[in-house]
Amino acid sequence: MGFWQPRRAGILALAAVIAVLPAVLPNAFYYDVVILVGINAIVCVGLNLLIGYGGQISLGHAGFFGLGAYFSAVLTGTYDWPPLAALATGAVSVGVLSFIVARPILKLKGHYLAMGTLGMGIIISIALNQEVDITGGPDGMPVPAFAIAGWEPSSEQTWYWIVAALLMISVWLALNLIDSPVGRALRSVHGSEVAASVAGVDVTRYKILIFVVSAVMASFAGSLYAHYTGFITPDEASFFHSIEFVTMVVLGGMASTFGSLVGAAILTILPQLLTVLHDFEMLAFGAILMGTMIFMRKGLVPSLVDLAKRARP
Amino acid sequence: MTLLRVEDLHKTFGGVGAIQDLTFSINPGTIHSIIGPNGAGKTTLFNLITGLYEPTRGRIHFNDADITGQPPHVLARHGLSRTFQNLQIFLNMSAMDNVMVGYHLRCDGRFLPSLFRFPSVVRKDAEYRERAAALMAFVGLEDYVAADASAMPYGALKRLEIARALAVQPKMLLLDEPAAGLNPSETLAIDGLIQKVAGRGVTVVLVEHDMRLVWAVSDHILVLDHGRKLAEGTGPEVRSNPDVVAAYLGEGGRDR
Amino acid sequence: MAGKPLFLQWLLISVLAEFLQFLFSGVTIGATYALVGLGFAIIYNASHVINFAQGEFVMISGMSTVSLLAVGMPLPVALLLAVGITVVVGVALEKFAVEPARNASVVTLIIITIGASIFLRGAAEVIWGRDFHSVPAFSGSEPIIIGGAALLPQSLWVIGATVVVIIALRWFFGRTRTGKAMLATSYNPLVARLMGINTRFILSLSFGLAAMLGALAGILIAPISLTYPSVGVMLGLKGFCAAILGGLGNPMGAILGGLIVGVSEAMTAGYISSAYKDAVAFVIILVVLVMIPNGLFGVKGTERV
Amino acid sequence: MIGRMLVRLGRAVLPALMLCGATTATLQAAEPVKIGSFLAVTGGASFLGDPEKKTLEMYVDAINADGGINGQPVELILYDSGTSAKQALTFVKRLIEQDEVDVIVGGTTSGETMAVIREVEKAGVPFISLAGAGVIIDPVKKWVFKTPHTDRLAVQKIFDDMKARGLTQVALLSGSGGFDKSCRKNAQELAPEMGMTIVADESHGKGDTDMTPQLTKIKNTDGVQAFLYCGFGAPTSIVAKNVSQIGLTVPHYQTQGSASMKFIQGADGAAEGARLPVAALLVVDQLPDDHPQKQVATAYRDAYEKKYGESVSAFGGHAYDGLYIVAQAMERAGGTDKETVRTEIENTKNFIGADGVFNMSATDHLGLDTRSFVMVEVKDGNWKLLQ
Repeated sequence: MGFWQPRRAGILALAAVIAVLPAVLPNAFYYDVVILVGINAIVCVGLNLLIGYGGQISLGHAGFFGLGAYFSAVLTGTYDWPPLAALATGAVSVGVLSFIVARPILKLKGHYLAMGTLGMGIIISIALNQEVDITGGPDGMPVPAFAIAGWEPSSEQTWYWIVAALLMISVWLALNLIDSPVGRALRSVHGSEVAASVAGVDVTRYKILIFVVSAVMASFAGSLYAHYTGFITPDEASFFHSIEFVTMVVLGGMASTFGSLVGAAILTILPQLLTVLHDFEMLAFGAILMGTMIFMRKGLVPSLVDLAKRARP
Repeated sequence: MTLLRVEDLHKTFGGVGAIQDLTFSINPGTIHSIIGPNGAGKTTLFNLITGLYEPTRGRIHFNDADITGQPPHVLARHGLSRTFQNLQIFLNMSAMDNVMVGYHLRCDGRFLPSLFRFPSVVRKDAEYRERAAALMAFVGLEDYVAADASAMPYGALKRLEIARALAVQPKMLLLDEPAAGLNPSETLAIDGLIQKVAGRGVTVVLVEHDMRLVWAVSDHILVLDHGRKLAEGTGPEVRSNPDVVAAYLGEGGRDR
Repeated sequence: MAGKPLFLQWLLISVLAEFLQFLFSGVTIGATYALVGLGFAIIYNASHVINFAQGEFVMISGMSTVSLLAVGMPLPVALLLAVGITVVVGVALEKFAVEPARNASVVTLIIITIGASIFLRGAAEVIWGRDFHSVPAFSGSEPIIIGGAALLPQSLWVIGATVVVIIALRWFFGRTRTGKAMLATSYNPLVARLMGINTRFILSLSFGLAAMLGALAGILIAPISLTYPSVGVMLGLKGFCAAILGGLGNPMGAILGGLIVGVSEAMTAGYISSAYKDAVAFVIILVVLVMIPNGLFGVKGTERV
Repeated sequence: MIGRMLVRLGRAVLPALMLCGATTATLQAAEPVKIGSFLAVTGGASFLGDPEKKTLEMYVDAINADGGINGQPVELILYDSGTSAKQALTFVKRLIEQDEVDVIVGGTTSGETMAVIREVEKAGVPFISLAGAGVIIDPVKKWVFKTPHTDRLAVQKIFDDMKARGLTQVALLSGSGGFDKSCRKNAQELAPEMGMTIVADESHGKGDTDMTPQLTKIKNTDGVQAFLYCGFGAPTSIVAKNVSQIGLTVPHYQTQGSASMKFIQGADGAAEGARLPVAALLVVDQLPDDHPQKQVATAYRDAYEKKYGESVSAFGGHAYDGLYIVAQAMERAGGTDKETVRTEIENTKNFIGADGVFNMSATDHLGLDTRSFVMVEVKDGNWKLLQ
């Protein structure tokens, strides 16, 4: 177990990128994009634990992201709660909710599970849209600035360091988890549920556990997002946003934590790059998505790792 | 003194009885075989004993505890483990991690210790990794300690499954056709491995089509036909049982 | 004295009329979901792929019809051609996007088809613009009054065509060699290949067939729903629900699933809450799935170990 | 060492990558005036954003052909928000920080507009929104203006018309988009003030293709005297068709969200008799010759229809007004200094646009009179001005 095992190297590389980026980013817009990458990446690291390692697909995680965002928005905005308390309440509530729905939903497999999670996400998004008196409806609602004991991160630079630190922690914890008894149990559930249970793994328990963990991470990121942007709409909880998260995970490479980061980065930055194509933006986005998945079906990072291994036998 | 006692076991699928009126018991420390023609209910019986199916009626006792209807991961705690007719390898993991999953119950499976990599977790993992390597060597997989499961040949995967099942440290190990798909020399090696496993004091229960293997290793044989017990006894007893000869061996046998 | 029974009679009639109106709406929409859902089922059967671009077939046929009518083609010709164009797109989708990634994982294939749906929508916006367009109803828009409820002739077209499709598919899968070959491929592709079935052709055929069903839904619904580049998004999603609810891979299940989703939406909107009608539909689906994890008519997934 | 190389590489590559994203309408030697825009060109509100984009592009070209603003060419930098508030916010940061625009004209929906207000106010860039909600300019925000009539005014117009016909009991159907919900909310709030009662309140979902259940419920509700639909896009036509299908005969009202010929065409004859408030632009031919807007609106309509071969809608008119209010303010300011331009926008007086005549002030960042917002009725497949 040398120091330079891949996961340590990966964390160091991530830390290096985070440290160097501020010297490169010319203005607040670039910071904004990178911050959004970071927030999306936190969701994806969690979702990847569920999809990539646990083998359970979810097309409804934007629902949890949206709930987290609205918990923060409503509790701080309407009820004047301190942001940290609102964030924690959101995370706990989403944790409880996901725990309640996990047992029946995770009984489903494959496409049926996809349908179940999709339905759950859509119900959340419909509620956020319809409860205009609480959520402001489809036009959204403003969110007060984040503040801890009077300190307010107002500039993009400050937010950058906050999000970067939280992302580092998420990645570190995720890597810990993967390389642990819990992580092995998860991967074994993905590999073969019967074999896992015969080996003593309580399959249902670990499925629920990771579903709740990923939901709480999504809720947490949602709260963060709400305070950072200062304005949220129910789109955050929409089906399409869920699809976006899953696409990030799959594009970057399932069962690869750094893949999730790459996926989040690409799908967040790509629309900014594609604006040059004007009317062909959407067409190009679809084509790139298809092309990447056809030619790198394991996702970017695992495919490139394979390629590197083959090139250097 | 019995290790496993099956009483009046029934299992029906959509009204069709797959296992009927089955009562038998298994003593510790021996190699038992369950034989019978295709569709006799051998794998169904395995699935019932290891908790993958719930019996329609009847009871199963293991090590003096009633384990009827318990899920597999609880049975693993009781000391029951098995392999599968259709390989159930975790192809998304390394060979070593496959065996490590077998040690799941020995490791700390709680969330927080794993999340923060408590020193105790790290220490135990290291310890069991050594044990896993030893176990892999025991089943003859010393060359695959660093391999990914998806890169291993079929014969090695069969052994890997046995290693994983042994990692559970079972009192009783159920092997579902360990020789299926293997060539004669590999079968011979599996034969040796089964005896080695039994030598460690693990009670082995075997479902096998390869009669030569069955006769060679079994201390005790249970013959199933259409989900019912046809005969029971030592090898020579079963061989000379007229019902067995008529119903099973009479059909030309499966002496490959 | 006579007033009371008369009042009751009136009440009964108006309650019945209301119910019928909801039912007509539900069945019409349900039939569209069913046609889209059928496409999901057929492709799933042949390839175990969930084609999330299924809704785009609906859109392409509708938009094509508009263009073909605009250049002066008679309606029946335009409709036929529109279906033809969609089938070509469907087969091309299979050839260029699904076939090259055939052995990829389920989730990868899902993302590929999602990419395809974005691509097709983007292409439609470039070709046809973003406006919505109308297509004339096949046989007028004078409603037919049945039991006090108004039914559009176009609804009869939708329902009638769905019935014809059901009969045709039963015949196709039950009586024709190609249909049986498709079924065989769905049960066991390897054995089918060994028996000399050209499974690649079957794959293309399934996409063509699914595109045709989507296109059919598209031309039938266009006079009711109008047509625009994103018209297929929600229809595709609901079609997916229909296919799952019925039990993936069972065409008749998809039909029933579509009708259940459509009717429950209409009934909820009518009797409970129109704001939460979509949510109620999804709750129904969730409850059914939790009780029957493989859908109403799904193949029971007994794992062989 | 490696770190510093990375920095240099990043400095060179990153901005180059993103720079190529900027839309360049004109590339001339003189330092251009940069007008930034973010519109819902795709997504749920593309029906509004698309004509807005077309209008902006057409008139920026026209301004440049006339020698630009203050002799400087105009560069339009336009991004498609995809009707997403999240994207809108990122694009506004891009417009301000990266493209360093002088002014922003955009924000198709109220959601997108509200999402960016904090950023715009922080950066101090004049911003003219093209969205309906009154909350955008009420309370007044220093840097934020808007051109369309407020949604509230539209509902007020509708209720006025109903009352004039002696109708006080209204049945409401609304979609689930932002525009729809805002209209519904305004109706609920205005009803008691104006002596109206909302006797039915139904809604439909995104992408719904049939609203007969909701309409049947409305039809069977006691005392309904008038029907109002809040929404835009394809559902406007579907609702009209469903209304005639089930024989709902009470007077039928829609909102300015239906102010497009597509509504009439899509309804296939079923829109006949429906009334809605629209910008005078749509009925410009029926305006008396001395109407102040006659000339401007005619010119805009003719130019738009000639260039794009589709009939004009009121939505593009918002963009026209926004662009020219900015252009004139810059000319008065004699430059692009943001503070001065902002003040000059606020000083807009008697600007005759597509939406009406604007008279802005420090307390009114809309400045539209209500006269230019007229009620029309669909008659013989066209708009008929009601007097």
